[in-house]
Amino acid sequence: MKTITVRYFAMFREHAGVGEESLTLDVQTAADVFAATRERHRSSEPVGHCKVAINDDMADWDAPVADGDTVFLFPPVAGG
Amino acid sequence: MKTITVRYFAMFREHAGVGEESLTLDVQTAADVFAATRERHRSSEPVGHCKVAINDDMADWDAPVADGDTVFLFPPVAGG
Amino acid sequence: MITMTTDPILPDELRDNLFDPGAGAYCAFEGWVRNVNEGHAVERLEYEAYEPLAIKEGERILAEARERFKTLHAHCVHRTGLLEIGDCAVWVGVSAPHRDEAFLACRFIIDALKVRLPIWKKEHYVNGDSGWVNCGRCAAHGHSAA
Amino acid sequence: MITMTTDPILPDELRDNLFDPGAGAYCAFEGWVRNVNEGHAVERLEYEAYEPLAIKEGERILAEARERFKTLHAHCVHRTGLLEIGDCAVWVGVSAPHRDEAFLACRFIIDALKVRLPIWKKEHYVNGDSGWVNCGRCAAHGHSAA
Repeated sequence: MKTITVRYFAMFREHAGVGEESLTLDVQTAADVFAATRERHRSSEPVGHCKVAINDDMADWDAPVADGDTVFLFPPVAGG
Repeated sequence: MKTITVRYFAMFREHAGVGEESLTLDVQTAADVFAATRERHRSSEPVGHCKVAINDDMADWDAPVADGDTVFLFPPVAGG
Repeated sequence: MITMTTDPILPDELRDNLFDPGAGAYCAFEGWVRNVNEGHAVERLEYEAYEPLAIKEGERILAEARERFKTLHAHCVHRTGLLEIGDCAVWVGVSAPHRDEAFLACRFIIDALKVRLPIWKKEHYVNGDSGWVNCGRCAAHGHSAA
Repeated sequence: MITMTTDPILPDELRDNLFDPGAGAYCAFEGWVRNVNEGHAVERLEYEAYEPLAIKEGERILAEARERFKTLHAHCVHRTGLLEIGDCAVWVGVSAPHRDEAFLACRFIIDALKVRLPIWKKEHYVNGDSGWVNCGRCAAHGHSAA
């Protein structure tokens, strides 16, 4: 089990009701964090439509997460 | 013979030494006016690189000119 | 340089920063809040951004544009917070020796910004509904327009 | 609307004229006087225009752009007379519902203006020479750079 700080944005934040929480999760990759928190962010988007960052760097969904990492879950973006 | 007011622009005007002059010419078309005034505007450009207007409307080089017309001779343009 | 701001965007000052004696061309793009989107009458927009990463990724996009199109200067400002109809949401400006590069770089930048920056847009509709743009399948939501 | 002017071009005021509640995109192009052209160090530029026909042909170009790209507003200002390095020689602004049309229309307009308007540009070089741009074969001239 790893302690992961999860940060939610936009729709995900509204669904989770919080912008950030610390969770103890049995996860190996960023995609695992997305799946493990699905009940919180309530997204049915395929991960491919969303983006993820680990510790302030954009990351691939199969990037490994370590104990103490912060994982940023981004719903589909719409800048501009 | 027709009386044609010929107007020169940019390089043509500099060469002719005047912006406008009234000439009595034996001409049928705008291209004839260009050729008949070649010694004045001293251009070796093919007419295809230049433009012409008759009485304030852009015209084709083979457009007919009438007695009393004003013919505008435009060297290659460079707006913008 | 990319900047995020909650203040109104003032294009004239931004433009002057791109002056360069070797620049023969300047191209600018602005995204304005318009009164309708996909058939819904829009009242206002709300932009949310994760700024540290938006800036990091934005700088990367600008550097890619400069290298690819040999521009002289390329800047961008993106607004966040609540915006009204007619407000400028994003400004992109590019100066370059010739117009080809200026147009191509400006277009490249705005296209990349829209899909790569962690920025989200919530539309508030005249009928009282609201919805996150591009998030049609982010699961059911009480006031989603999806 | 196209305007010819000997006064400095002020893009901000011009931009505001293109506002439209249905506009989501604004694209602007400016041609600036740069300090070098085809290897020659330029000191200043002189633009000559035949205004009645430049305006007539310019309005035709703007109308073509509006019809072809479904833009909301498209304006242009071209400067004449003596210009210094960094001066804005031409400004084109377009507002449209989406960015595709805004970019395409703006590009179409500046490309057409450059080849269709009766406007001529004389470059004055740092070495004292001068020459009419695009007029390499307009016959020998004492100070031609051709």
